[in-house]
Amino acid sequence: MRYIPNSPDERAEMLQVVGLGSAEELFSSIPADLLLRAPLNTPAALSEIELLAGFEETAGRNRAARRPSFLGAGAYSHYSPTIVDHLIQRSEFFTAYTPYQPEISQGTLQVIFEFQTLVCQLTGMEVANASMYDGSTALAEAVLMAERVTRRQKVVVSESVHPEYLEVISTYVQHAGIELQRLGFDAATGQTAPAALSLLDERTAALVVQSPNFFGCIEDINALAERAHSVGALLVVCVTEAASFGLLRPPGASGADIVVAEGQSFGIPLSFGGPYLGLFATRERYARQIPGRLVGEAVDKEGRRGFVLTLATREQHIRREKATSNICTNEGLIALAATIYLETMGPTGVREVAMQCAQKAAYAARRIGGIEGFTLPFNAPRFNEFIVRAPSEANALLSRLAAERNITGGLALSRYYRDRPNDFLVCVTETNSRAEIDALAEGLAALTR
Amino acid sequence: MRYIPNSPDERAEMLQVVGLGSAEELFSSIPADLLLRAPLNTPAALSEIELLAGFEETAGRNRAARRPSFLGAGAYSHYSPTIVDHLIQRSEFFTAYTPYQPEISQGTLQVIFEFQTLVCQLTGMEVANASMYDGSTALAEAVLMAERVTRRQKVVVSESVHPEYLEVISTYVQHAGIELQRLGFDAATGQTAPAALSLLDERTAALVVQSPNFFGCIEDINALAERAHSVGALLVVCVTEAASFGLLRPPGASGADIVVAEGQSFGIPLSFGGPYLGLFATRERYARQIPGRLVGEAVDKEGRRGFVLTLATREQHIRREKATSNICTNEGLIALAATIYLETMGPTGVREVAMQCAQKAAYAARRIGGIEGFTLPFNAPRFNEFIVRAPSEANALLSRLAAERNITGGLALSRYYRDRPNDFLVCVTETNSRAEIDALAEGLAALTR
Amino acid sequence: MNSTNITKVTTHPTQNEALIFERSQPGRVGYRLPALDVEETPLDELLPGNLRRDDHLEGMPEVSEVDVIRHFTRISTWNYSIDLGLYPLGSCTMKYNSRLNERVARIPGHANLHPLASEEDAQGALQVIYELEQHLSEITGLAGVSLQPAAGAHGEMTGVMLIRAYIDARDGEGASARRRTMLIPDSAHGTNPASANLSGFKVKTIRSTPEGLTDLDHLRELCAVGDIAGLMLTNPNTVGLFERNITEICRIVHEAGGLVYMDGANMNALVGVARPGDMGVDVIHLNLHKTFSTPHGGGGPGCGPCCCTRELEPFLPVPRVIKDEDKFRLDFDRPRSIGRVKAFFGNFGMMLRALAYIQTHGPEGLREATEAAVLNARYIAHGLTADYDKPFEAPPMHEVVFTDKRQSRKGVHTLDIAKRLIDYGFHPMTIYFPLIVQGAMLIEPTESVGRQELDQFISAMQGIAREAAENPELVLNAPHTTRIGRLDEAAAARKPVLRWKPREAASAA
Amino acid sequence: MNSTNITKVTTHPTQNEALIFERSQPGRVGYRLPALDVEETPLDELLPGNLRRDDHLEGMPEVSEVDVIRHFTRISTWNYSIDLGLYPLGSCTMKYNSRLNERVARIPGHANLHPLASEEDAQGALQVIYELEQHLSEITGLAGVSLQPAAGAHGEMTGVMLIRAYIDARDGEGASARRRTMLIPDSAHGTNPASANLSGFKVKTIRSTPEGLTDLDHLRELCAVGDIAGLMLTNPNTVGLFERNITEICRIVHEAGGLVYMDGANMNALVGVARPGDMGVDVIHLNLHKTFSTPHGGGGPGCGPCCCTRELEPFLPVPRVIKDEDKFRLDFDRPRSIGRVKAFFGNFGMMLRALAYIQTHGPEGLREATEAAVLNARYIAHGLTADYDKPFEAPPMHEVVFTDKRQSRKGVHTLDIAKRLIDYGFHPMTIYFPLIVQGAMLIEPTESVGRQELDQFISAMQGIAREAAENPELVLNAPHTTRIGRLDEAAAARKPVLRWKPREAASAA
Ligand SMILES: Cc1ncc(COP(=O)(O)O)c(C=O)c1O
Ligand SMILES: Cc1ncc(COP(=O)(O)O)c(C=O)c1O
Repeated sequence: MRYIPNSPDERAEMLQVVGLGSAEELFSSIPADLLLRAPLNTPAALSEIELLAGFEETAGRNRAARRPSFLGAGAYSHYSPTIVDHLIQRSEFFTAYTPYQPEISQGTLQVIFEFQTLVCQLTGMEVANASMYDGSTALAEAVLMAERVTRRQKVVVSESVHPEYLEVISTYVQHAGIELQRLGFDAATGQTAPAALSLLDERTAALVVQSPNFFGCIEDINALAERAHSVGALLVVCVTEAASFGLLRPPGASGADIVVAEGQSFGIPLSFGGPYLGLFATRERYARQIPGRLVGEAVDKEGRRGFVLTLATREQHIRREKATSNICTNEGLIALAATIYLETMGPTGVREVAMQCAQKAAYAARRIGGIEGFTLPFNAPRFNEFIVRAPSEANALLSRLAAERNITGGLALSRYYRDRPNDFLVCVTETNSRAEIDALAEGLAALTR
Repeated sequence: MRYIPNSPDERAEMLQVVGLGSAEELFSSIPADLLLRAPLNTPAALSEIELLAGFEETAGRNRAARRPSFLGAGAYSHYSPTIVDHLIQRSEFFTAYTPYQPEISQGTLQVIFEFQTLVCQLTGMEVANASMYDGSTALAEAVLMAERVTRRQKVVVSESVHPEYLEVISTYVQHAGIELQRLGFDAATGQTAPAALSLLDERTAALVVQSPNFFGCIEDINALAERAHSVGALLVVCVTEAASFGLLRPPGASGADIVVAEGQSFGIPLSFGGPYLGLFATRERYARQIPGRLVGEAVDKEGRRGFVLTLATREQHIRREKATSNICTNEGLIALAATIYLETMGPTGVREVAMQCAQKAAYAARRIGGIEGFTLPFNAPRFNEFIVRAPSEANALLSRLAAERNITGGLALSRYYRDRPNDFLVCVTETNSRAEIDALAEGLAALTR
Repeated sequence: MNSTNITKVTTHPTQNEALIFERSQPGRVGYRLPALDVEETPLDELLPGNLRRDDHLEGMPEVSEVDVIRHFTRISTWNYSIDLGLYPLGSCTMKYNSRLNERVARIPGHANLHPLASEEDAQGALQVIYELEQHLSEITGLAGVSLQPAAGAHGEMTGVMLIRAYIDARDGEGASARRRTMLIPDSAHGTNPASANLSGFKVKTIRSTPEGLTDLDHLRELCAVGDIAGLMLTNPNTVGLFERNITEICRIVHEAGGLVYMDGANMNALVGVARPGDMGVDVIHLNLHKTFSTPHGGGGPGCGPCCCTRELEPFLPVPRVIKDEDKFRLDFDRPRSIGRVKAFFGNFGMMLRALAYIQTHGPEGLREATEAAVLNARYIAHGLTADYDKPFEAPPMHEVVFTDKRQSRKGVHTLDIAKRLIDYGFHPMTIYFPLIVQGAMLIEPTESVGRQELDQFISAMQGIAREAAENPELVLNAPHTTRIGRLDEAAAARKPVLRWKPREAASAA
Repeated sequence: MNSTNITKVTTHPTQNEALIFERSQPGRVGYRLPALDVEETPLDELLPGNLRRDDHLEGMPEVSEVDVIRHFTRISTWNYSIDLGLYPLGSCTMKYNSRLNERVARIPGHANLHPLASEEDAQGALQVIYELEQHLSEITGLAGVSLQPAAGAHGEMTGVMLIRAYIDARDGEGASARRRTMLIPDSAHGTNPASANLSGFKVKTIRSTPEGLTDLDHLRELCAVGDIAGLMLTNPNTVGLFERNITEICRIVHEAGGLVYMDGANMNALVGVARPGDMGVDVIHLNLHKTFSTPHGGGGPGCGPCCCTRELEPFLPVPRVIKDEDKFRLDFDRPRSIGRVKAFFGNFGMMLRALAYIQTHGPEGLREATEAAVLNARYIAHGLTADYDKPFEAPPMHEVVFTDKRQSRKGVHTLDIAKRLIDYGFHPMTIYFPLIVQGAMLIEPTESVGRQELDQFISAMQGIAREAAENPELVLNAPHTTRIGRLDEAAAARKPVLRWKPREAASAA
């Protein structure tokens, strides 16, 4: 096996040194009846050539990966500068562990410190952690944190949060003694329904919303914050399309208490849904309630600045069942990629990406909204996603569009909402050319004529 | 421009510091009538997205790159382990210059020392240099070196050397006062014709042969060496298919005085002909006549071993017009790639590659030789290339094979030899599967039925 | 400060590098996008001013592409990494991260696939998931596998939630209240109790015996209470010993109505040799970023598959990937599922790598890796016994624990030994874990290191033992050769500075 | 040994690593191939025994994949590189090597293309060559371009052979004997005379003036002899000055019946600002691995295009790429060509990168790079003038030369200053070149470095000047911080050890 340095002969010698007669004897502490008697029934070893051919073959059957696409809904096609993937392949980064030994981990530690700073700058918050698994689990952890902070057990969640995120919250809180209440959305605006906010009360730990929400509609965070704060609840804001930070008022500037986001938009490949990157930011006063790792500044005896993992007493390896979270391994390398992305793009680039997304989406919305029989049911301001109502069943229409026009036109809402058969969610980013948008509009028109 | 760190503002400040009022003034030493008045007429700046799309488009029109192929003739499709290209992308290697400052260039220097050693081991020679541009220029330099060593001006070159190599030799020697004589090959064996060796005489500096030769035939190096040495000439052996070192008797063990080779087979991409890698090895007694750079062992004051560029007095930067060659920049990074390749494959791997090449070529030769109307005109032992004589014009046949069967079947000899319209050169390596070979044979049969 | 017997490393200059924010210069640019190719909508029409950010993202760094390249290249050189040598963090399985696997994960057809692509358009990815699940099932001897969890702790949470759901379904109304206790050995990793707590369990701690194994008597005692939902056991346990009573342990728990969860972080000792399913284990998580070599990446991403018995399978997270004739489908219709633990399907990029790992090794290679890993640990155990206190007699599996007992007599503690190892050119072992071993040094070499480097490590440790006896100050003040010395972690935690701030803002704060 | 004003670097451990041959262990394997899938031919039938090698490739290293990874990762850390910072080697143009260009060169359709593919099957590659030739023609103002030469010196050889061929054709019978002299300034790079010699020319050296320019009087004198074939001139020349009499120089040479060859190694000072063709130059080579940023790779590969006037074009190497309607073709039918200088078409991989460089910059970016490069050099010139002897008054272009004149009074020479710079965290400048400047230090910052790092460099040089005055020993014994000190190069050349040998063989030798 070419990954194992010691040759069979060397291993035989080492066995002798430790006083064993055979490799089998290494496992003498395992009761004999538990020992496997035959090799595992997994595929025979492959050479590089064979293995690559196999994965190219499966990749070839992922047809969606080769098509112009307007899928968004929590995973976005953004351009990633070439240097991002190049730099994360420096093995000093990708073959290191969590930086437990700061003297020989300053590279990773400084990256995380920069990452935390960038997340604060984007979200308008005061502290951010070293990452969570993804946006959905970050949101679930935010709910749990709100409970810890407020010691209240009811959490009100808007229905316009990503349906899979809602499912994850439900899973996480099911044994935590937290009662979830769902908040409807306004049929005209697509935003969280103001009327439904009456669910908020003195027992409420948090109001949870997403903005832009699952339908692409931008929520009125200021107003929601006011309502939440008026009953002493926290406002948790979730962002699935992190590119929107380049244009939209940061939740931190609108009164959010915890901001979580999916950071995949920052240069991370789609990769069929993961690994992605949970961003988690909050107010300084809640720093000791934050889940996950934190890196802070420190000095050595000679006064040289360095960085260390800090406030570790929140964490499971010290606090065990009383920890703020069970998270240990997080998304380090993805946080590095996002850090490189953000530093490469800089403020100008982050703004330009956001602006191009919004502009192209506006153009697409005009084009599609102008097709006979198509409407855009929600009228709230949007960033780069919007719901389209087709004159016929969306799923079938999108399948034909893929088959006949080679375009993935968006996400049929029926995947999550049985009651919305004709609606689909269209997402446009800076990577969608005008030609693609035109082809989409023409395809939709032609297939419904 | 994103590659230039200093912003326009910073540059304006720096201009002030150096006492200039504008960027134009930087060029005040250039007479005004020589200054360009308008921007260059080159294409407008492209973003990464646009640029990549453009190169993907041109790449798409390189249809041969996507086909099973039996092209060889100096450039070979061998498998390169993934780690080769990964490691050469460490920027410590690829963004360094020639190791002029050994204290901060030991990485490059040690690589070259290992490379020189590997070249010696493969060729069976005593010294090797740090690389030449490619096999063809290495061969031309070998001819020039033979003249320096022997102080004789006639060089006898076998016609079975790669035709492009022959052309390069001609170019190099045209002003060097060297007379080239061509030596024919035997029509039955495909080897250098023994009879023609009578051209060798006391004025001859070198006999130059290739083995396996351009027709894939293995030359009788021992016999050729004896003949060359008997008149006091050097034997220069050229190898274009370096994979053959894994199986064939090394030229150094058969009496060669200079061995040059094209090292592309050692993990280097085809890349439409370059960059490739010239290997150059000779006897220890000729070390001071070698062209190009050499790395040698050295010690510092504390006795620590290190490596340095050495015997520099041979080189142009010191010896100027009396240098052994004009070469300066060589193929450093490609030599690194070959070194990684060879160390990864090890003796077992280098042998197995050679053996698979030879076995698969033998199989292909049997299959093709068995087709009605096809013959294999040469009967000398071969490695992984052989000439096939088709029943019809080879060029047309191979075009049809490409168009109708999606196989690049080999090289029509008519590219170089007008008098061999029906012959083509087939090359088989470890990357050609049996299915590909079978498809080739079936295609040839079907298209000539 | 360099001892003359330090041969593995030499010091050499590394570039200093400020925080990127301190390097920023107004007007520098590192990117270029294609020009906008649609008619522009006026800004106010696009978005009302009150919804737009008005801080110009101030403070974000402005740098050129070259600046970024140099920034990260420089700071990367301050890290130790597997590619530089032995990285013997116990429990972390720092084995070789194959470049081939990195390449596989970047094949465009996989890397560019959107998770909400239709099933027909994602058959290749679904097959990858399906096949990896099959192989992990074979390796663990457990029927059901979900790849959704993003890391080990996430897999733990998923696994204990399965236990909760299964017991609730089995025992009906009130089961959650009746069976709330999760037994966890005192040697367990912190994620175990944290995950149990997150899933609503009350944690009770089981003692370990002086031999380093689970105390069966204590287990029986705790099981007798009648409230147990299950046991979370690491096997080989965190001191590197195989729980040789595992069958008996499972029997006791099962008889008490509980289920057995196995923390699979240490599966590198077992793959191809023995299977948790055969031992009576009901649920296990794997760490693909340990046993199956997906890179740790300085802290992640991971992938923590949860494998379980056929009985527990109905409770696994949705969706599952199923095979229908020769098509792969997503099955969302799993009414007894605990629900989703993560959006989409988990860390797919890690699954590609792990599948490549399994395919590259083949059955023989998988076993060979296990043997080599255990042998390497045994070799270190043998090499260090003369100089260090080995608290447990039994021969270790893939990792071995030592303590600072002998050295602490001279005031040299585990932390000091670890720091001194850095001067010798090694990353330290895991220290002070597990908690049951005072001054623990948990050493896991993995199979990815050759004998010569093991010998270097052993002699470095011997050298430190000598220094601790003869010149303790040298060890106490280590490391001496690194670009930065020991950092004042206590001060850092007292007044945490968790982000960079512009100078004015920072001094104002 | 570290001066306290060294802020750019700190020392830190780097891994030691033996030669791979010393690391080799019998039986280790680092590769795997698919099993042979054809019927095996018996070995003796395949190849007679006397043609087969019988040494088992003994001595070649046997290592695992991990060993290889660690070997090269470790030794790479001993190199300085552009990505670590300023690399001010004069004449070498160590600018940023874009990662985008690396990616472009690896696009499979380009990287996997066989050079003998038919024209129809290689249209994309032929287009790349054609377009790059067009752009280089525009940049140099010269009509004909061949990309075949593999590096600068190769381009020089090609270029002077063009001159030879042109004159021979122009002057007929005996021209080679009559016009054999190539004039080359004493400041020229060594490749110039070497290339001229290789092409059959007799080299005569032209003096430089005290101002650092070509001595026109001497040029006229040499031209008057009547035997000159041409002049090889570097412009800006190797002391970084633009030859402001270039038009006059070309006139003199042309009037004497010679042609003007320009060494284009310093084109980074001119791109987008002035064109050799407009100056009267007949032939030039470019170094794509300098001006057009293809990576130096620790010594290559390069690409040295040869550009010439329309008159010389018929003599360029075969084949040429031509455009026929919208198809690209190879033209082999060039009867007056000097012939081939290399198999196939040159270093195509470098051409892809250079074309990407030109496309990324655009016309404005190309000029901006030139301006930034010249400004950076000017800034350094300004910053060092107070402490170092600047032998030439004129303002430099993209590089500037200083000498050790002041420091040598204290016995500190250029070599010492260079070595001490290493302690300060910089790669030294080019030293002792050009030969006409005693103790030359030739500094070329390129456009790829920001003002902060230039300031650091200037203050490092100032620090060394101070040390040279106050504590010369410190400088004389530098570097102090590197893993290895100054090596005994004289001893190495006296008894050269140019390859590793097995211990027995080595000691026997
Ligand atoms: C024994 C043990 N259990 C669980 C975990 C948690 O795994 P993860 O870090 O992937 O969440 C770890 C890893 O740190 C571990 O060592
Ligand atoms: C002025 C000058 N001319 C010619 C050359 C030779 O170029 P190359 O090294 O590419 O052969 C160089 C580079 O070293 C140079 O600096």
